[in-house]
Amino acid sequence: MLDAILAHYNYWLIIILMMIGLYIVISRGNLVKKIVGLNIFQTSVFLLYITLAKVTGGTAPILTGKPEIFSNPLPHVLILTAIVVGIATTALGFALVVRIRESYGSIEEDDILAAERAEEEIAVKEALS
Amino acid sequence: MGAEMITIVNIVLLTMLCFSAVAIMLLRHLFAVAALTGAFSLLSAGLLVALDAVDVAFTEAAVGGGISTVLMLGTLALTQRREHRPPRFSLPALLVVIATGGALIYATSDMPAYGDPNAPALQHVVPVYIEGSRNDIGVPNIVTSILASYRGYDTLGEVAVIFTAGIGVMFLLGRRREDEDDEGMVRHGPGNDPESSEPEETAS
Amino acid sequence: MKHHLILRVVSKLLIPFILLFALYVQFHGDYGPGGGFQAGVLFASAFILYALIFGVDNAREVLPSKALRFLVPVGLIIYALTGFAGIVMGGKFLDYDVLAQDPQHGQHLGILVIEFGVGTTVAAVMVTIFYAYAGRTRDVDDEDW
Amino acid sequence: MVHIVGLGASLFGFWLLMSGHFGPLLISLGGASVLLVLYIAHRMDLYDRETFPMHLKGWIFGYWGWLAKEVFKANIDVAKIVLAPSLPISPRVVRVKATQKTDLGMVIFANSITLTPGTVAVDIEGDEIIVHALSQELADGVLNGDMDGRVTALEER
Amino acid sequence: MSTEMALALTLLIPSLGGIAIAWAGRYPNLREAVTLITASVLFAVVISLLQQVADGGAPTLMLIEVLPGLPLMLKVEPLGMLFGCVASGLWIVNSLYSFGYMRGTNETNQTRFYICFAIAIASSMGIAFAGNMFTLFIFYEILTISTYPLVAHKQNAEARSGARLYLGLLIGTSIGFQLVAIIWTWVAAGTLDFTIGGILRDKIDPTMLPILLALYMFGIGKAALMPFHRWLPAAMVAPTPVSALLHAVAVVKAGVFTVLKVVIYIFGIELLSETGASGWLIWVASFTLLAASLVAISKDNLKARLAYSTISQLSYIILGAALASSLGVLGGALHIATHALGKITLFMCAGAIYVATHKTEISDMQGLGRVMPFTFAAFCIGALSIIGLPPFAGSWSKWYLALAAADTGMVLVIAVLMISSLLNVAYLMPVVARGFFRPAPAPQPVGAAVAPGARFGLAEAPLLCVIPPCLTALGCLVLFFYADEVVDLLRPIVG
Amino acid sequence: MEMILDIASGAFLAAGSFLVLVGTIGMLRLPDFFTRLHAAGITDTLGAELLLIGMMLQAGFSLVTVKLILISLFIFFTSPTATHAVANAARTMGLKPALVSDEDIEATSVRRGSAK
Amino acid sequence: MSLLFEHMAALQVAVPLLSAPVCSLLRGGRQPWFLALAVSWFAFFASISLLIQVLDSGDISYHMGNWAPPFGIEYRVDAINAFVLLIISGISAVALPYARLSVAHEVDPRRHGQFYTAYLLCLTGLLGGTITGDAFNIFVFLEISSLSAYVLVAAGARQDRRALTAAYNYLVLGTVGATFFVIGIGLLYMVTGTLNITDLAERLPPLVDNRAVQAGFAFIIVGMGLKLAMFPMHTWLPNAYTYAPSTVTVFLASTATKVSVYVVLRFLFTVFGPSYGFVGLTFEYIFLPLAILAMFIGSAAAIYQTNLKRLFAYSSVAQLGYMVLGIALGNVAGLTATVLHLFNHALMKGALFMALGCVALRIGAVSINGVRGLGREMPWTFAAIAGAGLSLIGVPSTVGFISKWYLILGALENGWWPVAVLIVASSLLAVIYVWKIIEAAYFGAAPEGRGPVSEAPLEMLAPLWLMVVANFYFGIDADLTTSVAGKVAATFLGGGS
Amino acid sequence: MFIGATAALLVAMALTLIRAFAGPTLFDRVLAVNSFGTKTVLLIGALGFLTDRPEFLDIALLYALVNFIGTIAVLKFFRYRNLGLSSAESADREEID
Ligand code: NA
Ligand code: NA
Repeated sequence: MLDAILAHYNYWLIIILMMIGLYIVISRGNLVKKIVGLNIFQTSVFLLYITLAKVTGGTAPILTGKPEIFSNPLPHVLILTAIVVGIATTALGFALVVRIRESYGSIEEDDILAAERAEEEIAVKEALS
Repeated sequence: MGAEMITIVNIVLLTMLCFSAVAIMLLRHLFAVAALTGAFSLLSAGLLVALDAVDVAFTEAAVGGGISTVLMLGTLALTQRREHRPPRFSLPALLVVIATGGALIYATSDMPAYGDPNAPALQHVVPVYIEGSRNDIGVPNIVTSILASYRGYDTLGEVAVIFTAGIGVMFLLGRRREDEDDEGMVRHGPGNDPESSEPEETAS
Repeated sequence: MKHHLILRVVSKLLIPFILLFALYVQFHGDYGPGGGFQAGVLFASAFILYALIFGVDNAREVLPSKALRFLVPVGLIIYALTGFAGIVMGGKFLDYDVLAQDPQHGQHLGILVIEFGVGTTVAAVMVTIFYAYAGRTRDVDDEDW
Repeated sequence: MVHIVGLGASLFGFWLLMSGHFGPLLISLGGASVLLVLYIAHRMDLYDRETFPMHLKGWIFGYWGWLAKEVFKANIDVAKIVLAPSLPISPRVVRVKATQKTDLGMVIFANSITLTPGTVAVDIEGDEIIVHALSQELADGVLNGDMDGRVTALEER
Repeated sequence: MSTEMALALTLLIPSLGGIAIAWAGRYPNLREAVTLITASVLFAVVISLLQQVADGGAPTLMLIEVLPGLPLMLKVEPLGMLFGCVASGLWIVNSLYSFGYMRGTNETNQTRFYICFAIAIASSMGIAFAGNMFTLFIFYEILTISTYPLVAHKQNAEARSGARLYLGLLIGTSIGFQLVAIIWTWVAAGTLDFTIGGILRDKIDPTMLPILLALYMFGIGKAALMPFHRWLPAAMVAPTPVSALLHAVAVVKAGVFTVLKVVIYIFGIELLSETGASGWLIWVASFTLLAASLVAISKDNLKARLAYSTISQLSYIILGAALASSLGVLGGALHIATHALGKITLFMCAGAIYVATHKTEISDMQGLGRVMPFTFAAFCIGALSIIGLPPFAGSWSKWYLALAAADTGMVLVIAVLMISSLLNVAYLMPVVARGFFRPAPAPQPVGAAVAPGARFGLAEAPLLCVIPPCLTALGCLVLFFYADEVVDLLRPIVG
Repeated sequence: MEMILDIASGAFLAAGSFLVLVGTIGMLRLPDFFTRLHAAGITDTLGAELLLIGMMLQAGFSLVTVKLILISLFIFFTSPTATHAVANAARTMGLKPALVSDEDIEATSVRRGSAK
Repeated sequence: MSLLFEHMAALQVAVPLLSAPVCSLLRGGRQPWFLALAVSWFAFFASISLLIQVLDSGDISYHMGNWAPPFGIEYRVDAINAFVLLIISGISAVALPYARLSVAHEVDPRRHGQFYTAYLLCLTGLLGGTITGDAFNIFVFLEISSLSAYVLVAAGARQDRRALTAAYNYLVLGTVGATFFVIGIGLLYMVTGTLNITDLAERLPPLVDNRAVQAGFAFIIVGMGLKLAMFPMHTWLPNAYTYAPSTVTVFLASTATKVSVYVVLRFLFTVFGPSYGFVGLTFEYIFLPLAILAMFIGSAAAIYQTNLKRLFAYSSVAQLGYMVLGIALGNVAGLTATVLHLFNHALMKGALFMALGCVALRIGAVSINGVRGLGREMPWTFAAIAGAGLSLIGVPSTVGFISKWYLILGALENGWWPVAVLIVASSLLAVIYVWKIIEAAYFGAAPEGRGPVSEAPLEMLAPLWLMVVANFYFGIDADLTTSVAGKVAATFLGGGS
Repeated sequence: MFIGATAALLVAMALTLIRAFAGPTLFDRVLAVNSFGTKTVLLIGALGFLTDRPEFLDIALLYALVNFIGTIAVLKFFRYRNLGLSSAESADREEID
């Protein structure tokens, strides 16, 4: 039992972190918060990858000339790419938030939805008339 | 001894990460959230160092702690600094999250143990990378060998992604060429009030 | 006038070293952590620091938007052309082995060039994004501030 | 010009120290990098006395030694305060006259104040530095003009 | 002209005609000349094929293989020939009538009307000559879609909702049931070719046959089997020539024609009679037959009454198929032609009455026969033919059906046929009776100023509205004497 | 020699660790933002530098030591600058120091107009 | 020349990839458009030559950087992804001639360079995600396409600000989807040590009972489900399609979700395989009900829409349901239907959204009210809507029919009668929403205040009609498409990799 | 020896984080996060020695840099509006908290 815990505690903590991030994405109505949640979610996925790359007693995968055990470098490479994708997404997301704020005067989902519903109702009324 | 300490470092840092995440969720002052997000990134980068992922740590610190914090601050400066609605409980969100977490926890039972030197992922492709980095490519940093050569095509895609973001942000927020060329006199930025010049900007 | 004196002076001292540190990271990715991407971000952050302290308009004079519009795609073009060079010189796409007299030199050259491309685009994109944010007129009312 | 050369030299030194690789490729890349940085620094208009403070001569090391001692003492003082169960603080805000002629000198003075625990330079107004201090004794350490005089002496070669 | 060429022309002529009509749209006379020429040429081509079929030939044209083993192909067989002749022949008559009617009522969008009409005829030809069920289905759908604008012609709310129901029921049943049946057949038999004796023998569990048959029967919405008959009365909002097209020329005929094709060539009469899979259909058809007649009696609107009459008459044909005997099938097939002639006569008369007097309700038509004698005479002949009295064509088809019922020992069916004939009398003859024998209420309605025969004290509709029904009434008479030839032509389909 | 270096390094590390902890405790214990600034200063100046010196002693004359020196220099320059920036921002935005006598507040009240 | 064909697999993606930064350097005017057009045509040519090559001489494997798989990234072209490449590049090749006027009308002229750059990036990403044989590379390229798609959708903000919120929601859900996909890939990597799809397929069979594999499967499917707008993860789609510029809607609706469907197919059948217990269970207990719900709820929602773009967007949700249903059937006919429908649905929606773009060019927003009586004023445009609408319904002689034919065949093959009935029943819902438009356009009275409207320009009508004709041509002569799709389906089911 | 330093740093980081969570003003948080960053730099240094790979100090240097720029950025962006307005003192108060 203790072995199982020691073997996987990292994963579990990361999963909790992941769940917090995802919860923020889904439950928060503030558009900035949502993106922050997305970042937390993604970061925890990065950590999951890196955790699985870790080798006990291993070192960073940089050759030193000495024979050494290295942690798995491939997940590092993948996550480097994923981080870049993440920052690209974040940049675009924030840019959209800025534009939304300019158009709607708010970055709260409730306000925006209310504004859109009002517009929609007008359109439907026009369609029915 | 060192290994056990690393384990403790892992646990402590991960716990701190979780608390930071909760704090980010609960805080409504968005600038405070930005500051904590920066701390969150630095923390995770510290964890990455502890996990031997130095290149990733380097990147996460530069990106998470630096660029994305600055971006978020820029966004807040252009939008608002407070979350208007108090945090409220969302059952659907909780269900989705529990399902996701449940699936992952289900998966962990068959995952290789943390730090297992016999994990399948270490046996298959990686040894070739390590040898290749030494002999074929001659670059000590194995991550660089893989990133730039073995999986250089992924990295090309990654640059395209960054390029996309650049084009996208320019598309969405960039000033129009005309504005720049013809109305170069217009001062931009918040606090664009002719009455009050900003000392920071007129310094030097 | 002396309002930001400390920040100004300290930044002036730091910025050249940050820039050089970025270039160091750019060219030492083979030996330690770092590489084009990280270097690009660092390079950009030096400009961001400059813009934070001295204002975006001054930063734009140092690194004009026109130059950025050129630099943003150029890095990616360098990278992609390296790929095509592999084809033209008789290998596969992104094959560095054929770029120099022997495969290992080819690999070194290839990695150096593509990392340079990465760094260029990343730095340019980061600064571009920062300019876009910091330089944007706020056309909404100030109520929320 | 002297600033450019000086900055260039220190940048190149920085490169060599950081690099630890002295092959022709990396050395020439280092050279090119330094040139690029110098060009950007030129565009940023960074070449002045502040960027490469070579007018401060050798005195600076002497000052650093003195400052290290002050910092050490102040650290002990503040640590005592923090650890004392009664938390004996009496915070105050004081204005300190700065006699330096150059911006750099004033910045060195202000940062020295801040570096010394117990006092923080909060603002600079004219030739006065506004300092928040944790107690009157710590404030006195700044108000007595010792530090100010030493920094000013740095300027006057 | 090669056979294949002729076959291709049956599709091409009306299609090209449609394009020519569109091109000539601005010049009504030219447009109508094009329509008439197209119709005539088409009829000539169809007749040219008739001879070959009568000689036992089966002209075939492979268009394209859509999916492996599933070609679009045309193949002429006697039943299709009969339908082809009816549709193309009546198009000529109906066109003439349309010229009169459409001008007489100053309808808008006449060009669209003629184009859609031409496409509808083209698809009817496709249905008639389809070589497999798949090809038939495609043209069946094109027919539905091309007639939709005709039904919605008036573009008012009533027309739109009627057309909606029309389209909804026809497309709905065809996709919802018929297509499923077709795919099922394909899965079971591996082919959809029309083959004498059917393609399903030993291919499908006999207990499933009734279900498949039901999918087909209800899926062929154009046959208006209850409860999927509502589209037909709903489509009555359309101008009368359209009603004629729907009821006589193309649409419902395409429906019952498809029913016969399915029974004969997909299931095979023998398979049905051996397994009794069509037993239930006899009763549904019988019910539809009687119920529709009863509803017809209750309708005062002449076109509505005729519409329910059609529903009822279609069930004769379905009944013929359901009996699963040669005689029944022959009777049903023959009824396609006889009912077509009779019903088009009735509709054209109804339209003529409307053009001349703007009357639609039977109760308003008292004494009209005296001022519109030709119209009412034609109506009378059509009615008698539908009722099944000699010497009019309708009597033959009913005769064959009765024989078939007797053959298969369905006494009850004979009774149904008798009762229904009585009901036919009950809903059709009062119209004639009112027109001729009831005095007209004063003041006398005044017909169109230019109405021909006005100087004889008549108030007939324009000539082009009167002559066509007279021609088809004559046809009812003529066909009575040539029914044997038609039956001979059809004989091969029952083996 | 080795052992002397080790002992010295250990002493520096221990002292640094102690000061870092003290600074942190101060950040928690002290009553307001301005007083906490001083506690943070303990960590950032002597605490950090002592720890870095401890590490330098372990590393000996090597690239590592060079980089440690660079880090300590960097902290030496940026830490007071950052502290000043935070303090200055707080003051400019009108945050009042606690427990400071009235005339002190008077003397240092924000003079927005003149600051520009 | 032989060099060209030898490297065609790489060039298929590398040329558009290189052209994107080049496009951003162009000066504006017509140049960016022209470059995008030329590149699209090249990509189309490349995809045709790849398909021919694959059909003639078997799968192509191209090793990026000359590193042998599984160490380097491999491009692996087989019949299915060659087919999908053809769809993407073909649609792009037709959409771009159409794009010029439409984009000029809907997008700020000063942003055309950036617009076409984003378009090229989107094209690159879709092509790259399709052609690659590396699981992680799929993620990278799909993110290129997704990020550029967010930008392209947001480009509609000039017409309607809701484009911004649509793009934002698309971004959030798309990123969650991508992250799920990455989690899934990570779990598979963890237990197999490889990212190469072929290699994964070989190493997975002994690990069927491994829970990490099962969870990885679930994450990949859910992640891609989000990207392909699988019901109930479709919420981003309607608004994104509605408020994007017309050309973007044409392109995205015809290609983007298709690539995600392809990826799902690839994982279901090449990497995993229906013989794995958990895959089979997914078919029957997850895909089947979700597909049916999608078919009905999507269509039902479409019926109630007044905005025509959103109407067809909801219809896309339903149509994606058909594709998922084909997978759920799990037999050759069903899978053939799915693969066919990738192509067929691209043709239908391409044509429909192009037609709506023509309408938008003339009257602005496209509402059911706005198009009343337009049938006579824009006869060609509305004839195209009618034709493509028939295809959407699934009327015989259109491509829509062919897809449904195979779907029903597949359902019957399994003996799933009710499913066959439901398929046709849902087509009937399509009749309703398509006819709503036809009726309004042809039999409705023009709204007051609308002046005379002229027909769309030939430059836009010609591509539109090319698509409409294709709807009928491939509906009547379905031999080519069905043989490719059938081959693909048989390969998938005939023993996995 | 480095274990002790690491442990002390971890404790200090956790305590600093508490201040960052607790605030109460934004400046308290920024100060805490900045101090937290310095401690992270030290932790990375210590970890390098702990794992016998001390050559990763580049990362520590980068951290110090990012930490500095981040702090400046928060303050700079936060101050934007207040430079223009002087009347709303009470509003400031609320914002700062
Ligand atoms: Na690297
Ligand atoms: Na201090």
